[in-house]
Amino acid sequence: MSTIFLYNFSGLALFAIGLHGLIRSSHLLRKILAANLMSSGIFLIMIVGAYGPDQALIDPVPHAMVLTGILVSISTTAVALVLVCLVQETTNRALLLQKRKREQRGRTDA
Amino acid sequence: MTGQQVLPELQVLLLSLGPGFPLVIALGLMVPACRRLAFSMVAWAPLPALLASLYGPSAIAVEVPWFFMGSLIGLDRIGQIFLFFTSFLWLVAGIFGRDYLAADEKKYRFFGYFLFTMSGNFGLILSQGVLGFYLFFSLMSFAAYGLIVHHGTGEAMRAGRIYLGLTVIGEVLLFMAMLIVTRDSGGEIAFSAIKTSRADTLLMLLLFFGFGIKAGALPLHGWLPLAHPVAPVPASAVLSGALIKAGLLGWLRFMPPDQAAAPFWGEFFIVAGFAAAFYGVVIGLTQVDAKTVLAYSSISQMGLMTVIVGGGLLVPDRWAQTTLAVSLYAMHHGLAKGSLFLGVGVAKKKWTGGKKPWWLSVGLWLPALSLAGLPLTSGAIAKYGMKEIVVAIPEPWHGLASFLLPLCALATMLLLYHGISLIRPATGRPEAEQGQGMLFAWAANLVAVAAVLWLWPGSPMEYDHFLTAAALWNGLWPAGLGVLVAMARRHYGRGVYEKKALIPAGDVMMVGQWLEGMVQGWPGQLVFGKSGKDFRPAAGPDRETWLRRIEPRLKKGEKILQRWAVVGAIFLAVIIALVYYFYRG
Amino acid sequence: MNWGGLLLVMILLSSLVPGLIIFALPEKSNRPRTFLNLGGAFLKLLLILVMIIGIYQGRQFAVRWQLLPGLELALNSDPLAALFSTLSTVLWLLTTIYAVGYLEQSPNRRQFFGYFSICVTVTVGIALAGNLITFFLFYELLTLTTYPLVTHRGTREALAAGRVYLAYTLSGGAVLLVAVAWLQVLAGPVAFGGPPAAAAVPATHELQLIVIFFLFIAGLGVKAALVPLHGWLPRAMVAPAPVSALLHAVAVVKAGVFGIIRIVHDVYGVPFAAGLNLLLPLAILASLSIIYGSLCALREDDLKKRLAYSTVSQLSYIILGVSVAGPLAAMGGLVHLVHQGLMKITLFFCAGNLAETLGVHRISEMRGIARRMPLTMAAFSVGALGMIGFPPMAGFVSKWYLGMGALEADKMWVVAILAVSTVLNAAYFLPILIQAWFKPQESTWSEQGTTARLETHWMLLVPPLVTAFLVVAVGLLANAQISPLAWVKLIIGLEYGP
Amino acid sequence: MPDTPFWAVCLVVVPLFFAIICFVRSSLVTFLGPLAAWLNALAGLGMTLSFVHSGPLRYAIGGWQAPLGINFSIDGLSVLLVAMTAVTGLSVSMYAKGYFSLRIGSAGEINRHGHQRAYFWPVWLLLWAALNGLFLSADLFNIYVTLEIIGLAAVVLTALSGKPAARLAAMRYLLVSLLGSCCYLFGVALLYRSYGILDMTALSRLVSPAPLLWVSLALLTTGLLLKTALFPLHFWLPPAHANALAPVSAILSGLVVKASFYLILRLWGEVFAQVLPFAAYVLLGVLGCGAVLWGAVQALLQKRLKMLIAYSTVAQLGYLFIALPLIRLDPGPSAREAVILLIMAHACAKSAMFMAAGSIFLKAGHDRIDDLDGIKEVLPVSSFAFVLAGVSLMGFPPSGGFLGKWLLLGVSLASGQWWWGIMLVIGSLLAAGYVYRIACHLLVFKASFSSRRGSIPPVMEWPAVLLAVLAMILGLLAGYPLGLLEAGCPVPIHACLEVMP
Repeated sequence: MSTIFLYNFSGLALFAIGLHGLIRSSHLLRKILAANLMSSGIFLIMIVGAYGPDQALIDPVPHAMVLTGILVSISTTAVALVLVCLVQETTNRALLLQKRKREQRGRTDA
Repeated sequence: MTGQQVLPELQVLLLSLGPGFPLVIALGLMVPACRRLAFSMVAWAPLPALLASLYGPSAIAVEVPWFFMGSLIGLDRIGQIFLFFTSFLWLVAGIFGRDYLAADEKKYRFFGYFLFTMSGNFGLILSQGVLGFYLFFSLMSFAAYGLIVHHGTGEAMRAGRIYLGLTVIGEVLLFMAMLIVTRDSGGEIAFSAIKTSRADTLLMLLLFFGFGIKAGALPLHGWLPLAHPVAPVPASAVLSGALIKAGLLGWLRFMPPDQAAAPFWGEFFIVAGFAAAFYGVVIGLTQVDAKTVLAYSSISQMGLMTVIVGGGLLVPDRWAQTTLAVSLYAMHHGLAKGSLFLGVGVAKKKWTGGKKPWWLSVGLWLPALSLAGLPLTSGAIAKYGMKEIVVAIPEPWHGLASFLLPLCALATMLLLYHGISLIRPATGRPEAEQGQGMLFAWAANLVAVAAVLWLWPGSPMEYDHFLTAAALWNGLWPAGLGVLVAMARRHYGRGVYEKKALIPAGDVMMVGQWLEGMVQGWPGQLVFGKSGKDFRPAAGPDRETWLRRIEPRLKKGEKILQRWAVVGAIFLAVIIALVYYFYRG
Repeated sequence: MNWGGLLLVMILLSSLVPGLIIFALPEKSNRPRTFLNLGGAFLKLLLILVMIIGIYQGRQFAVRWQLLPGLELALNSDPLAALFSTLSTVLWLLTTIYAVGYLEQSPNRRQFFGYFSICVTVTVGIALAGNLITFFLFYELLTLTTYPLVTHRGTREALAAGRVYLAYTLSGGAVLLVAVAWLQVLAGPVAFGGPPAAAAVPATHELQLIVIFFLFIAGLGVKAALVPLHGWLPRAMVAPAPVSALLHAVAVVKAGVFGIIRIVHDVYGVPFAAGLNLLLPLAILASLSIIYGSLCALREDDLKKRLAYSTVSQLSYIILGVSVAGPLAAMGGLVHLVHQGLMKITLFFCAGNLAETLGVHRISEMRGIARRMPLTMAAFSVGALGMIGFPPMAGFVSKWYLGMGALEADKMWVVAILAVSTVLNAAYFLPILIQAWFKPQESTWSEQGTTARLETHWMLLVPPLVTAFLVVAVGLLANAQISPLAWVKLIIGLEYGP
Repeated sequence: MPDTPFWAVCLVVVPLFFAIICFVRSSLVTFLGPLAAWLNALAGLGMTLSFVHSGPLRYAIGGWQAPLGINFSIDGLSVLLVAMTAVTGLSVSMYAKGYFSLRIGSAGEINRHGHQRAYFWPVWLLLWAALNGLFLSADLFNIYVTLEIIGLAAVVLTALSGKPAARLAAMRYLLVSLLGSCCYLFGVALLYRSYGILDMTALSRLVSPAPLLWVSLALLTTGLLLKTALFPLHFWLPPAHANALAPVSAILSGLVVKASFYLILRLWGEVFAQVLPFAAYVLLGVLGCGAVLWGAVQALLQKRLKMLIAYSTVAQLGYLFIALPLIRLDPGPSAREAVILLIMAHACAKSAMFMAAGSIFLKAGHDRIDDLDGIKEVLPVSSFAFVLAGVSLMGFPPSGGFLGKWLLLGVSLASGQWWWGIMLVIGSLLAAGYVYRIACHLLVFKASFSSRRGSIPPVMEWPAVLLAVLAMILGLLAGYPLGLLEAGCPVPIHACLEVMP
């Protein structure tokens, strides 16, 4: 039983680290990495959930969900990276800090 | 002269022609196209009313349902008397005015208002219903303003403003009185059917002051001495001759002869009457302008009539006789005062300076003596009618009245002498030629003054009693004594009273001026704030003001919410809050 | 949709459709636009006459449209509705003629006439509303359609006035919404025709009913210009003359007063309202605004502002009449609804004439103006004397019945209020007449090109003369069969029984 | 007449198919895009008609039963929202057709429009398919997938306009959407751990109060709140909606934001309604009140037209959240009906507003509110549409917004908790404040108005007017759509319960 608990706990830890990274870090790439960490944490928890008490009976549904989840997070990361390049192109620094915003103030129009 | 029974439609036509005909001519005056034709007929406007008063049947009332919430027109005994002398006076004034104002460029406007006032006057005499009476009473009062301010000078405007103010207050008091009367008589508006309960002090007060303003009752008489000097002569003749009598008629109409004696109100009227009589004379003597003096004499004469009405209230069963006596006295006073005013006008136009021509002094002295009640004049007859009422009233007032009445006659003589002596010759070049209309009108009026009460069917005329020595002496000594005292006063007091009136005309109006000053002065500012400034109630919520103040804080709030750290914190806070509420629930 | 219902819908459409077409037409098409307007006006008048005849014969027209199970829009033609809709239609016809003359060369007329027609549709909708929710719907739409008319000129003050107007009317509408919803919760859907709905509410909710009543008064009071809520009316005088004539003398302000009449008569019923002694505070509020309105009018030098404040005080006559529980006072109040409309629209027409032809806005500039514009000033004088309550005019008739009703309910202080306000009316109207008729001209006026023959454009002159004639005719022929007074007696007869 | 499942599948497959073709053959996009839009709308219409005909239905795609297969549960609520998406989507598509083929402004702008058109249509059709999928799908994981697609497509559309502000806003939007989805997924995972089933109707029977359930629900809800931009978490919405292209803003504000609120409505209104304590609803209600006040006040402060409209979205969402406690309080259906009405009315009105604002921006060259005096002469139809949409947003009778507000007010007064009702009334007053701040400039007349050459084609102006009019008369026609709502109570699903415990 302790391994099940260990896996769950590590999944939770991954989620927490990812959450902290996403919120606190200021560099865009760090945020994207943190997001991936969070989703992998969740996948770990889901997979662990698939194993019933007696090792024999494995529930296939979480596996299907995790597969779809991985697909989704890949495509999200792809879009995120493209956006980082676009932001980089216009603001020549991939930071999403508030002071970055203040410099933009002058040229914002719809 | 009781008219024979005439078809109702014809009666309605005849009676409605009274007020109707002047209206038609007035409208004709307004339309420039037929202005000239209308002007030529102005003088004959009162003719139908005069004919109606002479030939109309003595007591008929005709219902006209569609006109203004249902109104009645009719001619009763006192109505006939009032209608006769009013229409006669308007006729004389009209003829006189046409010549008097021939040169005046605003004469169309003057005669427009002249005709409106005339129609109002006739209407209120003819109407037998409360509403009709009030309608024509208001028409007459408001139209008279046009007569007063005709010359447009500063004092004319001021007199007009005061007159209008008092008239509006009078209208409002009458409005309330009429409401109460109609409610008391169960929604009935015909004079014959209304019941005014004498016990209702509010109603009686409203009636006394409502009509008192018009009839020159003491505290509210201020407009009379101010209006007469500024108004052109024909206008002031009609003003004092016919207009103020409307107040008297109002009292008679609104206090029908129900049985409950009202001792308090009888005394109130008598006291008010005598007060007005003597007050008028005392103030009149201090004046320097002839027309003002005549105005004050009108006030005092109206005081006398108020006394008679008071008498009638004290002795309700003699009410019919009282109304007759008062109406006759009113008729005589109207015509006499009218001729005096016209006399002043004639003097101004025809007297070219030097000694007063003989015909002018005769024309002036005849009505004056008649007013003072000299025997063998119609004035004496009118006064005799009054004495019969005085005899009937209960003891305390009988003695007082019989003592004061001769004194009044003396005072009147005194005042009239003073007035006549103040009449001045024409200053500018007198237009001698076309004054004939004026002279004719004046003369006709004088004849009427002399003869009217002799010929009038109903007047209390027993020759035998009239010619007794006592009656002759009673009539003679007040007039004679009055003339002697006046001569003495003129001889010794020469020059003192000539220049400036000790008390400004319209004495009580000084209070009004003080009040007006107050409103403009600091109390007014206090109450109304700066006058003329745009009085701004609570200004609507202007977006600029309150939003501008808190805008920077709001913008900063939004900035804080944008930071990721804050977002993360809020994010966790929401999760924890939800879990907490799930548990607690 | 039976034949009667179709008639009611046709009455509404007869001004809505022209309005929409006017929006579609280009700006320059004046002639078709005028034709549309006048055609719509005459058609509506005709249809309303048909309705009145129907009501005389005792028929009842109604149409229902269900939104949701508990909620339906209803129009029905009871005599009170006929009274108000006839007044609005007649005056709309005259104001359209006036507006066409008034806005001869000005720009942006398409928007003006479009919203003008829709606004009258909404006013007639308010009159014909069969239940509370329909009344509320049209009441709110009135705010919407009148805003562009108030800010028609587009100047800074017009926009500021528009903003104030919106602030007042929208918050009034919000308060009214809460009241209507709350009453619907307590008493279910509230219809106007049948027995008063509020009376059927169980006694336990009495306190709530009282609160709801005062919410109603607050909500409707904004448009009825009751004193604390009247701030928008004088400021809305920046609108062009036809707007202030029709809207701020008849349509908008009367909608508020009409609402209060509906609430007191149809929703609560006078006996029930008197039972909860709601009517006394209403009467006191009305008296307060009568006196305060007149006092403010005394101090205004701008002519239209003075007329606006006089509207504030005159409207409360109607509310006073309704709140004095008694058939005669109600009769006085209701007939004043029509009379005040006629008199006030005459005054606004004349004020508009003076402003348009001579550029005169302030009373101090009006000395001797009667010589230059005799007919306009004659109409103005008729209206002003009528407002004071000079006997043959309409104003006297309503004051007479108000007085009688007050005495019948032996409320002497109401008669005193009437007296004081009559004096105040005279105090602020007579000086204008005296200045115009009796004083020589002092200030120079800017002649804005008028035809030599008449004193001003005929379209500007005819409407005030017609309404002035109506003011006198309504007063003189008050007892006649077809006068508004006779119609009001019919209404009160239904309301109070024989 | 094909039956409901056919239309359900069409709703998802047709936009996907055309999205792919448009992406591959970008030259055909000008023709295929609008065609796809019309087909989508037809499919929506077909679905509604067959739903009226045959009533609610559960459909397992391809015969695969739950839990592995994808189930569609079609009931009144989902059909109405699909219909709303169809109508709004069609109008926005027509607007976009005109918008991208416009010849106004500098040459650079014009060819950029050509480039944007190539990417707009495929992504928009993808978004449309995901929306339809979300409204119809029955189980939570399926919803996660569609939610994710919507998020991504919306981000791409926002970034399409290419301006730096738009890109930054898109980046922030993406990160927020990522955070929201991860939380949502975590919640779904925990739910699956405790109940082993993700089908909503099945869950509503099995669920019982347990600590794990509270945590998963908290995560689920917070993820959705972030995506719906409820008051404290609304920071990403205004820049994203304001800086996007006009048709994109209309889509974002009108439809995308509604998707996540639909989920909250489903979870809190139906699935977990019996279990959740009332205090939790009050929390959401209070946040809703905050949203109404904060959004309105911020809107009053804005100087730019599209920022003001974006903040008005934040405020109007507050309305929907105020309705949640009222749904719980109200025994009858009127609170649910009110929420649906508010959603539909807001969708129509807001997209009409954004479309009109887009035309105004293109014609005037700027969207500073105070300089818009006299645009009425140049763009009469668009300014009329804007004012009409604004009026229905304010909740003026006879608009759908008014009827929703009226019903909610009735429920709140009947239930005794009158403060929700008063909050609604204050909210609509504030809405009147910011709408008339613009309307007073749009209605006023000014002889000269400096505008850019070139005229706005009618295909851009009339969809806005039609939507605004629809929002305005939604109140009058409310009987029909709400009738649908009643017919569609969810179908009992004991049929497919043979799965593992």
